[in-house]
Amino acid sequence: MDWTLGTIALRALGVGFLMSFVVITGFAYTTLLERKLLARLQGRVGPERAGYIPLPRKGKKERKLLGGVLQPAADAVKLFFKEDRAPDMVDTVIYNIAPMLTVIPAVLILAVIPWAPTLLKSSPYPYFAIAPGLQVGVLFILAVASIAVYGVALAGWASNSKYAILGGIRATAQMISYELALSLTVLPSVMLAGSMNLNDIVVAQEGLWFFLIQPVATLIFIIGVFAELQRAPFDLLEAEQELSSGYNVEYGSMRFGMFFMAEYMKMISFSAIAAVLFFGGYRGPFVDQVPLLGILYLFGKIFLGLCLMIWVRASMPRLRYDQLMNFGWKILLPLAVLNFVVTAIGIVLHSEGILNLPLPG
Amino acid sequence: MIQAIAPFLLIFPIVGALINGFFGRRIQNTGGPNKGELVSGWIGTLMSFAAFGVAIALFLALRNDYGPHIVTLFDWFNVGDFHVPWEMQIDRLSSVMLLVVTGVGSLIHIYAIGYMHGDKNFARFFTYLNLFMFFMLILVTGSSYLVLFVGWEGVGLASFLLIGFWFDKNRKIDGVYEGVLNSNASRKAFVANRFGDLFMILAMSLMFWTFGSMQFEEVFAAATHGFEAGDKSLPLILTLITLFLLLGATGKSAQIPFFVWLPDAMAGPTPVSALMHAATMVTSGIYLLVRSNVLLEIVRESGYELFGLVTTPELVAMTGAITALYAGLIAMTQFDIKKVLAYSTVSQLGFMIAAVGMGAYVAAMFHLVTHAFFKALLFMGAGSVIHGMEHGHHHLHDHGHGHDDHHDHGEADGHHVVAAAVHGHHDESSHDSAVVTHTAAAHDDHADHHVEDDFDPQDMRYMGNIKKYMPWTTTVYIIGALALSGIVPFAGFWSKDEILAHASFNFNGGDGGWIFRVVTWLLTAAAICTAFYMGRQLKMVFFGHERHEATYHASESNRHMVAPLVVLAVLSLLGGILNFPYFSEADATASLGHYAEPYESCGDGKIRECFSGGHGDSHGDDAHGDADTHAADDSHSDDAHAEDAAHGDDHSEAHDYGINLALEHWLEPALQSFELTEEHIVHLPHTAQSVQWRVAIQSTILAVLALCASFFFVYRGFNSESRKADDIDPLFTVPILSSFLTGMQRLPLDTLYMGVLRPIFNAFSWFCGIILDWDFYHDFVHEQLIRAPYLWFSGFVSKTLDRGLLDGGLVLGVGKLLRGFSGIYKNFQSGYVRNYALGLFLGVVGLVLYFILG
Amino acid sequence: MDEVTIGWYIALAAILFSMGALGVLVRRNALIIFMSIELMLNAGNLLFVAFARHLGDLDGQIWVFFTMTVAAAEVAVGLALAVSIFRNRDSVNIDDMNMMKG
Amino acid sequence: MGHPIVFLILATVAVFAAIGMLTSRNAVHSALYLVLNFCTVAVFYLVLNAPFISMVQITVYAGAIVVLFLFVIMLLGADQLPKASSNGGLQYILAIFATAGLATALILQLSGFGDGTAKPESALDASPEAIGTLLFQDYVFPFEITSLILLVAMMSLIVFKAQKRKKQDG
Repeated sequence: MDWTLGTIALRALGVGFLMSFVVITGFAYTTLLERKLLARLQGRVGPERAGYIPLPRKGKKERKLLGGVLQPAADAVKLFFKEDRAPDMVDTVIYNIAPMLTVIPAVLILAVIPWAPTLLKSSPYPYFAIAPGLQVGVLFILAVASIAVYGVALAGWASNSKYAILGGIRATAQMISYELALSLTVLPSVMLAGSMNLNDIVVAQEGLWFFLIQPVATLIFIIGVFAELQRAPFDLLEAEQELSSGYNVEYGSMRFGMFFMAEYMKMISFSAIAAVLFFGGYRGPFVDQVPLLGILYLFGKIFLGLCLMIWVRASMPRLRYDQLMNFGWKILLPLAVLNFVVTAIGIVLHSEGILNLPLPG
Repeated sequence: MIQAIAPFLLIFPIVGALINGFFGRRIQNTGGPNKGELVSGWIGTLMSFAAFGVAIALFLALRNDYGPHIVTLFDWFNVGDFHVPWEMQIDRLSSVMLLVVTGVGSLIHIYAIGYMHGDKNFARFFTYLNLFMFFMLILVTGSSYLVLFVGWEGVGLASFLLIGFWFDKNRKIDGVYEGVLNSNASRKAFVANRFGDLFMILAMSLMFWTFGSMQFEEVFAAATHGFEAGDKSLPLILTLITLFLLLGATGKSAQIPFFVWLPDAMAGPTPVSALMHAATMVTSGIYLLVRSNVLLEIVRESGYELFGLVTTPELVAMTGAITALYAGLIAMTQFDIKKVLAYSTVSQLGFMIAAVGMGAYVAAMFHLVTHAFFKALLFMGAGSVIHGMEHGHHHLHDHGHGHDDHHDHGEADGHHVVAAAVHGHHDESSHDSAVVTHTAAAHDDHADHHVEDDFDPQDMRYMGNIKKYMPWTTTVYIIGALALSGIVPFAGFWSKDEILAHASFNFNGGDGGWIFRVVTWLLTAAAICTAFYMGRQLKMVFFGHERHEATYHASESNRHMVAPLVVLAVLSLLGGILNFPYFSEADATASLGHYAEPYESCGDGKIRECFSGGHGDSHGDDAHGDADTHAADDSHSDDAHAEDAAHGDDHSEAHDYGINLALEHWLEPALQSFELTEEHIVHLPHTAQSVQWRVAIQSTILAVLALCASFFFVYRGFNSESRKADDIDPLFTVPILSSFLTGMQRLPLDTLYMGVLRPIFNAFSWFCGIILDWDFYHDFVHEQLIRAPYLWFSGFVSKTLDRGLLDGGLVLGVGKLLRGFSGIYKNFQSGYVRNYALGLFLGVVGLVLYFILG
Repeated sequence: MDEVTIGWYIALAAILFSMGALGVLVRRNALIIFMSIELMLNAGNLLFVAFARHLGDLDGQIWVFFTMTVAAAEVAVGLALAVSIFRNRDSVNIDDMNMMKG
Repeated sequence: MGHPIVFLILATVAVFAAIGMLTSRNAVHSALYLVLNFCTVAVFYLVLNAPFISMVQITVYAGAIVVLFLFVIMLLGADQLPKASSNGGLQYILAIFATAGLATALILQLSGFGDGTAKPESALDASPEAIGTLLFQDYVFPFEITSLILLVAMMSLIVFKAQKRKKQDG
């Protein structure tokens, strides 16, 4: 295969389509996962009627295998066929754009995630991703994460509703606040790997996953991700009791669905990022021999990440708004700065040979 | 070690100043107004004490170590080939100064904590104190005249800041706010000091022009070298340099042409008076001259006479002696408790300058040290008294009585002399008219009776019998006064006597000419004055009867104020042992002979080199400009001495002499006049190292007599028994008149006094107060020759030129003209930001187009 | 027209800059004026980067950093001012801010 | 320096976004147009071999600055100004002429600068390492100064806030 500009673009399109398809399909089943797992954690059964395989049992009720496997499809159908109408006096253009603006960043992040070591021998890139040439992958993630706020904020504003705009303002403040801590905790991984390329970071974790070296950063990153995704316990902008579900209160039909689509896709992509930055990415046994295993490993880690998120949602109460802000600015941010400084000092001491730390390189 | 710790001398005070400067206000007011003042004060004090600790460490380090240590802090200027490093020179001379500055300074810090209690600018005060400390330490440790000059200017600044510290006092005196008077006083000090500094700069320029350096070491080496080589122009140049240095010193040390600022400087808080205007800053002139002893000695040796009349050392001695007597006479006529001390300081500084002029550098330093002790003690004691009086006065006000009584008494009694009480304030306030000394007689015509508002806690006439209310202060004050008067066991006796002994030696057996004869008599007279005015002050303040209601309510000052006083009292008592003389000539000679051994072992009189050889590490060859010539000296003796030092013999030698002449032995290596050629080695007159019995006895007797006389005369005036009957205004008792009157009634002897002595005394004091001080000499020059023409000129400029011609003719006319145009222009000022932005932008576009197209 | 030269970027930057300037001059909403200023800064930045590329020299990109920092600081302070002015005068119209009118 | 077609497309978008920002009645729309402009410029940066700056551009401008704008607009409800008496068309006319004049002059005079002498793309190593090295070696002083600027801005905001709070309390 000849790697000209055209073929690279073609390949990016192909890989992008493939991975997006996987993730978009995956998002649907993430909703199912959430509903089932949440139900289990709360001692319920969860959706089980749609698309089960009945296993008759002697003398008892039949057993439902794969109960609810078609539930996402049912949801989708329901959302698509609901009447799509907007309230009066909304800012039509923005009202329509806002849901898309929430989905786009969620998909964009996928571009830089390394799924596996290079799959094709002839590929000029050392790993398999949609856009493997971008050397500033970490920055890309931060950039995309930082524009993710537009969707929510604009949705809130354009709906011309008090609840919605309060939700939008809350979202803006919250995301700006937690983005700082999030960015600061990404940096230790960059420093340890000595590169902003995500694949380099994965490779640097060959011996030791970074969450072992950077437990604090990992913790803060995960908390930051919760805030960034506006999931429990940071889901103030859609707090039903206060804002009657906040920024999306005026939306219906699939526009409403797109907000959830974005949320679940961001859950996936941020799980992937967390895996890449702290949990060795696609690394696992035999991955060098069989590169395809990398994709499996990464999906496995993403799955665990999703489970963690759902588990937290099941167990944590929502924060109050002032608690949220205090926590972000007065605890997380100083802690992240401190961790950053300590890491930098540690790296310098290590490279000067004063301390012998188990660091890569 | 010296290299390592010396910088901390400067670091501690400046850190203290910065902390208090930036955060002081906050610290001070933590938890309420002035709640945190103790913290702020102790920060400053501890920094000062830390510097004191460093000074002690340096002192200990110098015990076995003679030569100067040069500590380079950083490069100051680097202009082409011209390098001025910022260096500290630590040697035995500067170590003595360091101990005095930091030690006395620290005590005064503590005192200030108590004295400034409740002041709303408490932290600022400590900032300034530490700043002063910083600059004073720069001055003392600088290794060149240039660095010294930085400190010199810096202490001037600190002094300015502190004299005017209460620039915002809004009590009115004669219609003028006291704060204005304070700031006027501070400006006066600043300007007077600048005159001295002008001569400092001249001296430095001349020095740089001649020797190409301002480093002490290099200048002295070059001067000595030139002198040995027989340079013909050198004596003239050095004479000029030393003359300028003298004039510089007169500015800072308040000697005769420029001393006018010091009495006015009493406007500052009392700790300032004690710290700067008695103990440390004013001594910097002495230090400068002692430091420059090599130059002075060369001039003396060369015998070059200015205008064919006097050599500069003789001029120095004359200046000091005349100032000593002159200021002593003025001090006798003062009624302000602090001004007596201020003039006394001037007088004592005159003693030191005179000692420097006679070549008695050690005696000068000795007197400097002891004077620092007891004058700080006296000032702070006076501050304590003032504090007590103010306290009493407030107390009085709170209880709302007393003043009316006073008024009535004044009226009923019908004594016009009551006015004396009032005119204490003219003393205070009239720095403008500069009538610093008044006698009661001069002011009878101004009699008015605002006794109530004119209470002045500093006026000695309001005091009396303080001993009953402030026992501690009284005790220490008496010790200080006796020390200052030169009564036998106290510190002042030993140091003053040493100066007098030197004078007498020069007079009787030495090679001094007629000038030293005059100097001797002047100093003796000044010593009598000293005893007299101190006795008078003691009497007026502490004994006799209470003369004002406030006195009854005076109370002892707080611990922070009393503790340093006690320490200083002990020092004043025992300070004499610093340089205890031998009692017989033989002992002294033996000691000298013994001590001279290391000199002789050096062979050809290069004594400094010889000392330096013992500690070659910190005093490298490069420190000496002429190291190569010295290195060629007898290397054998150098080695031998180095070995001695290695075995610690040096140490034991240096301490064989006990306490006798400790300071002299301590300082000798640092006084670089030893570095002259062999035949000129011993310029420090060693003859006075044993007690000059004749001088000692004579001066003691005179001092005691003067004390008794003062007690006798003043007693009459300020011991009015009738005070108890409440029928006479206590302030009526003007000393001369009342002593005369009471004397008349009781003793026939007083007839004589009345007829002969009193007119003479009155005339004389009038002469001192009015003619000398006002019309005739310094203030005449300042007020009439400088101030009046200046006022006239500024009046001309402001009234005639500015208001008349410029304002009236030009400005208003133009204004009227422009008003027409402005009506049009007004439309541009729409107040809309966009319009202005547009104007700006159009300008930018125009410029761009001009550059692109044009 | 077959190759993009630095001149193209200069032209683009000039246009963007002029639009920013125009925005500053004609808009009355203080916030939009701020945005216009940002636009002008961006035009400058673009030119910096273009020249960095043109000259093969990284320094131009460094200066973009500094511009961004200053822009961020300016926006933070400026918006705070706008908010407080709004609180006092209930408007962000700069024509209402004419206290300096002579 | 990029393909002409790419350039033209991006430039069109950028100018369109700038015009949109200028002419929008609604401040929120203006802000969104500004974001669009910033993103286009970021793509220009990518084309110009400055990926790092490009990402920083998006993070700082789109992610922080304009979000702040939006936040303030929403908070104040200042998206649309009430109709106010404009102070004259002269301002508009002069401004338009001046800016047009400036743009024309700049384009005409400067766009001929350094024709076709661009260095090859490989001449510019714009990796994060290179930028970091340059920033912390040659430009460390300006860098520290910018940190100071940010600090001052931060402090001014805090002071601002504190005063306001005091006023409210008092």
